[in-house]
Amino acid sequence: MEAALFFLAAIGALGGAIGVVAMRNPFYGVLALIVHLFSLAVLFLLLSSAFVAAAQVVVYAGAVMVLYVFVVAYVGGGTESAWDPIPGQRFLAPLLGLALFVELSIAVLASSLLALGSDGPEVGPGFGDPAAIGKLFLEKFLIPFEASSMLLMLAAVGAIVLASRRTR
Amino acid sequence: MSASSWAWLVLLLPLLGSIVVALGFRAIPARVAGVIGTASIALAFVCAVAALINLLGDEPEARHHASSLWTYAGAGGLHVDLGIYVDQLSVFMMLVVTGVSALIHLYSFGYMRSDEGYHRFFSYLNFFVFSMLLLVLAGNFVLLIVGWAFVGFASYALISFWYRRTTATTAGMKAFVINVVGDIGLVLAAFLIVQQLGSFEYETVFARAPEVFARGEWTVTAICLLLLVGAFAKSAQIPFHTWLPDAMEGPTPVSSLIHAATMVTAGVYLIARTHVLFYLAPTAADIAAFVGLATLLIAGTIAIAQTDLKRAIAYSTMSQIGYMIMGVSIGAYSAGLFHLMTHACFKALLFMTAGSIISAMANRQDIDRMSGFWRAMRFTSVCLVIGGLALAAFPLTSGFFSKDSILAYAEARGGIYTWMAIGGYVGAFLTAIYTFRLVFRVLPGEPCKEAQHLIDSGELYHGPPLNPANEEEEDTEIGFPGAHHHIAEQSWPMAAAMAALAFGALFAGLVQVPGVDNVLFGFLDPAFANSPLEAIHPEVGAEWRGLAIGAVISIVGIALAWYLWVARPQLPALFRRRLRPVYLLCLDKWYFDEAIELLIVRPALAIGRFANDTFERLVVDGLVNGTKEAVGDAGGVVRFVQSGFVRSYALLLIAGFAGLALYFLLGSS
Amino acid sequence: MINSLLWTPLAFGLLGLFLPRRYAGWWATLGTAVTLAIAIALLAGFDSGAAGLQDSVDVTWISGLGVDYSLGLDGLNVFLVVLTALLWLGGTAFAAFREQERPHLFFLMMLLGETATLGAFLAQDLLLFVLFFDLMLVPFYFLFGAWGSDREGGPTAASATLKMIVYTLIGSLLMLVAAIATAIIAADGGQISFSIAELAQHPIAAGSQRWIFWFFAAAFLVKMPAFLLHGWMPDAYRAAPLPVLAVFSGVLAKVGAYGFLRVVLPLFPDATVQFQEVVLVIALASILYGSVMAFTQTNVRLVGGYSSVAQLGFITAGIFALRADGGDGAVLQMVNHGLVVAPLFIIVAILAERSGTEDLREMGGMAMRAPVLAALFLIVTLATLAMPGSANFIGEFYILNALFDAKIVFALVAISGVAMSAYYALRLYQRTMHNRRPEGIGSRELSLRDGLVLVPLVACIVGLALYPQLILHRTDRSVQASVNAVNRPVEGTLARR
Amino acid sequence: MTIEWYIVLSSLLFAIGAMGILLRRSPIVILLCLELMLNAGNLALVAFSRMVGNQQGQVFAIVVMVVAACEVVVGLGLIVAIFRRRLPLNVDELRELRG
Repeated sequence: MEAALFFLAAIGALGGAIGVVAMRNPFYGVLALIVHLFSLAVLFLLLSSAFVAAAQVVVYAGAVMVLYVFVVAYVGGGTESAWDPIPGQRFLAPLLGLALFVELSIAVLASSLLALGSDGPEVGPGFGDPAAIGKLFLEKFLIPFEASSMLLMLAAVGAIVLASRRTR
Repeated sequence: MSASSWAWLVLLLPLLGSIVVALGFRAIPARVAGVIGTASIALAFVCAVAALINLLGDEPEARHHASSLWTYAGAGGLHVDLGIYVDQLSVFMMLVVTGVSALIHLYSFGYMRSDEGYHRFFSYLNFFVFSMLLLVLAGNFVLLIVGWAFVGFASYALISFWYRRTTATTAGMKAFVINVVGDIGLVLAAFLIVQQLGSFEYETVFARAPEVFARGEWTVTAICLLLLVGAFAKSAQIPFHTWLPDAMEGPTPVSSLIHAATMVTAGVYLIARTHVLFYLAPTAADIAAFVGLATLLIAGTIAIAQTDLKRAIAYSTMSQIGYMIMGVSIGAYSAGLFHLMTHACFKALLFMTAGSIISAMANRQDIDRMSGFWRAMRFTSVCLVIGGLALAAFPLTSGFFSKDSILAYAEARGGIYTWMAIGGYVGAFLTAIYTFRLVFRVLPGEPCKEAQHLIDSGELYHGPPLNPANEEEEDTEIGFPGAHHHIAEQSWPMAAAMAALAFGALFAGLVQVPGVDNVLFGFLDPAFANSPLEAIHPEVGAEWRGLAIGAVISIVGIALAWYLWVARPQLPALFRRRLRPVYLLCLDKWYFDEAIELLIVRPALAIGRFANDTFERLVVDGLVNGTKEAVGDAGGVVRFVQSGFVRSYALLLIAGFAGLALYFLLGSS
Repeated sequence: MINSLLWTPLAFGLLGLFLPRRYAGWWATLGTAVTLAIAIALLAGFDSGAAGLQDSVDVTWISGLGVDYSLGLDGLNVFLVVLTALLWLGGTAFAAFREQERPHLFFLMMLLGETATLGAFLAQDLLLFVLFFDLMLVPFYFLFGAWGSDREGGPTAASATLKMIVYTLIGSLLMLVAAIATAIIAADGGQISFSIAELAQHPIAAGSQRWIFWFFAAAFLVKMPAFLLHGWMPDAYRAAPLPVLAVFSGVLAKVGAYGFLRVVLPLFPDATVQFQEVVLVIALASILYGSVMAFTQTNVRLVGGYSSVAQLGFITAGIFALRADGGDGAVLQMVNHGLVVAPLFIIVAILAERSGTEDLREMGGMAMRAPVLAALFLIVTLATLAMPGSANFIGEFYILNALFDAKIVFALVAISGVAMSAYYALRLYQRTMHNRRPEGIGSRELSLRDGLVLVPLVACIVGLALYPQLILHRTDRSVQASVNAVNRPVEGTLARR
Repeated sequence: MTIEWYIVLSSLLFAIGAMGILLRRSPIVILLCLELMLNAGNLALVAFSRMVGNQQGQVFAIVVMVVAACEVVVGLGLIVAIFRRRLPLNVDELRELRG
């Protein structure tokens, strides 16, 4: 059951990702990303991280993607030309992507992390639920929490400034 | 008060005078500035006399005192005090300097009366006296160098006093640079001295030198040769003499004070002061004597051909200093100083009379234009004759005794020095001829236009002011000049100063008449007691024999001059035609200027031009441009990478990351 | 105390931004005056008998890297600090008397420059030194580039400045590398420390010293500038605004020479001994080349600029005589030269205002109605040519004496620079002040305001001339400590060979 | 499923995202690819968190989401600004950084 779910979600995530990269039209790219994000949420659930999964669905697939859709609708899709002005980019990019994948995989798998081959330790029912995460945020990681709130506010202000209809 | 306290006071007074006059140039009226300047020197003279009296109170062997105010510079193993050294030599020099200076200040008071730069003049003049006193009073070599350079600077400032004249500024520059070369000689000598003897102080150096050096050792010879560079540059000895004739660009009192009576004799003082070292370095002493001899002869020949009144007297100064240098180098210390003193009197007097005549000539100095001043300016003419007689060593004048005391010593020392004495007599003959050439060209005969004007109207002739060196019209805006210099007949300060000096020129020799009195040598000799050469004394009979020869030479020379320029005035022109090469050689000053120009000035300028035009452009900038190109090439590579494509930056980033990861992976396995 | 000395100028500069434009200059002048007062107070409290640091501050700054915020005064830098404060006061006041464009920024940059320079002199930590050394560039980059003048037919101020920055930055980067390398090699795997005093205790291996020495030397020689590394100087000097040039030439060039005494000699003694003659050759070349160039230049600024090259050559020669008297003379001469060259450039500015040109050939006769200016200029000129009786003479005398004892041939060559200096300095004076006055050249007396700047500086020259012992006495101990660091391992080096 | 699978999947997603950034020229798509990479990182974080049995990784996954949200907001703001200025929406033509 778990394995089946994993494979389904993994295929969804991969497909979404490939869709993002491959779709000519940004609008379809956004839709592909939504698929990808939902699949990831499933994976998070499989990893018993309920709150992260929920945040993923609500924040990402919900709010962020809506923004994307709006912007794409605003600026219009527009497809790219097939010709790439940078010599070698076409050829090198997949190569490097492959290299990255191989290296990362080797790095992780060949490392001596013992628990890697296991399912991980047994965890209680409270693992990863909002209460536990919230407690961590407000106790141990208060400063990152505050910092990220500050960051959010700055980003909001920045976005308003950038996108405001101020004529020069 | 002790002798050294008085000496400090002597030093201080001219400095104070200079500073007061300089700072008060707006507040103090011109006349008052002149009074302050003159009074400070006169007071200094009084203090110098007080110092002398104090010194005479000591035993002859104990007549030396060192005194210092504060440590001037003391670190890293060197130590220099701001100190003076008072002994017979320095007191003697102090007296000569302050005495003659006081009279020349008095003269300037009248002579410069209508000059716009009156304050500046007296400030410089006082500063010069201060510097000269510092030179003679300094208690160590560093302070000596300081005084040495200060007089050089004062000389520069006064030569180019009329700074609107380009000839004056050029001459000032020449004098300064040659003097700096001399300073460098002294500085190097000081380095060697402190390296070998460990001190700059006179007392220590002179006490240690005989212990450390063997006679004739190369180090002490080197020290003395370096000292000689300084002495020759300051005393205008060959080949460092070319600045002195040009220095006549300065106002005449300056020529009188600095370039006749005091500063140029500093070399003589230096050799006398360091006689201990020169005794240890006989080679250097002989070189000095020979240079002195050569200078006195060459300068004599040049003086015969010159037509510029002041320059002719300047060459005679060189020649007379040649005697002094020769004297102190061969061991006739007191005699050399004796001649220094008498020369100060009669040469200052000669320049003053020249100044008076030049004023009457509306600033022209060419003797070809002059004649008949005997009728126009009687007082000046008498002074000129007196000065001329003393310079020509006419019997019983001051120069007669002093010159012969040097030559008599040379004869008494024997060997090659006898030949030097003979050379000296030849020089004396030349001296008599060129001196009276001037006298006979200027005084007798029909009065020239300017002299006639003076006789008729009783006023000075005023032409458009011309530069005597190149006949250019002067820029009279400010600073220059002298359309209204004054003449002795009409200005009592000038007349008083000239009268006093004329008295000295006639009678100063009487302080030291062989077999009669021994005032001067009796005072000075103990200062040189530590030199074995001091023991040589010519016998009285030999001295009188020398005096007799001198008298004959002098009278014959004067007579010859009379014959050539009064009785048969066409003869000199004939000689000029017949002996044209010799005449040109003398007229063009033996081509020293040209040689220096060719050997030093031109190459230096050529190097400068090369450095400026070629080297700077090709090598220094070339280096830069080469670097720039190299950087540019490297930049080409970077520019290729720096394409502006964000994605290629990203590519590089990821490639870098991948490469790094690869490195670590390979490194860890 | 020392902290307030260092940060006062910057604090004043920042506060000045909030004042009206009119007052920016006066405020900055006040700031430099306060700094000078602090500096003099420090000098007054300076104990001349002690060799070590006084009034030092030492706070750990970046503990992981062993970098300390460490400042201190000793005989090497105490007078340079006072000189910096003094010249900055003069330069700032002179600038404040004149209209400046964008005065806020101008004076902020001036004061930032002062803090940076003081920091470079005071730093006792190698990395802190490097930091301040580079920080000095920033304000001068802007001052030269933005307030400088473009030259007709020549490079613009911006490109001249760029040239200077590229030169000095290359030197600085080499120095940064060298500084880090020194600390790492000296630490030898242990705790890294950048403290100069500690590094001096454990000199690194002679082999490493060799290249590190040259990296440091490159930075310092460019800054001075020395022969062949002076390519940036003519353009930058022509472009720079004159009050800024006065402090730049007066102080910043000394940082290079000071760096040799502070860093190179104690930290790399073996290399110093090994390369003594090479550096001396560079110094001699600077003396001769600078002098020759100075007497062929027609631009008044460049006469000053090339004479600085020659003077810094003397100072370098004095340091690399590796004797106490040479070091004493070098420190004295650093102060003297600063005191001389700053008024010189201020006078050049005044002359340029009166004549409308900076070409010697077009000037002349300006002494006529300006006796005070002429007198001040004359004193400065005489000090420039190191006339005996000036403190400059004592400086050169000490330097040359040391050189004479250490390497006689070098001394004989170097001394010819003295004769040349007489010529170029007097030539500058004569061509501007004397001779006939060309049409259109004004001869006006010094204004009272400019007099307020010039007279105290000239008074300092005269004062030092009367009593150079003031400086010698206080520097001697520290110089000896610095020089002894070199002479101690000499025997060891010889033995190793 | 063992943790390995998740990690390998995360690596793969990261590589795909990187490749996308290198290949695509539309700024919107590039932002999307950035999201991919961030989410790949998130997946790895959560996976490790599960592996260790510790919730701290999840905390940081959430922080990453915050950062991603900010980045999106600013990035999209920029895109809108570019669009407003009538500049081409193509990163290759925005080349002010050229040396």
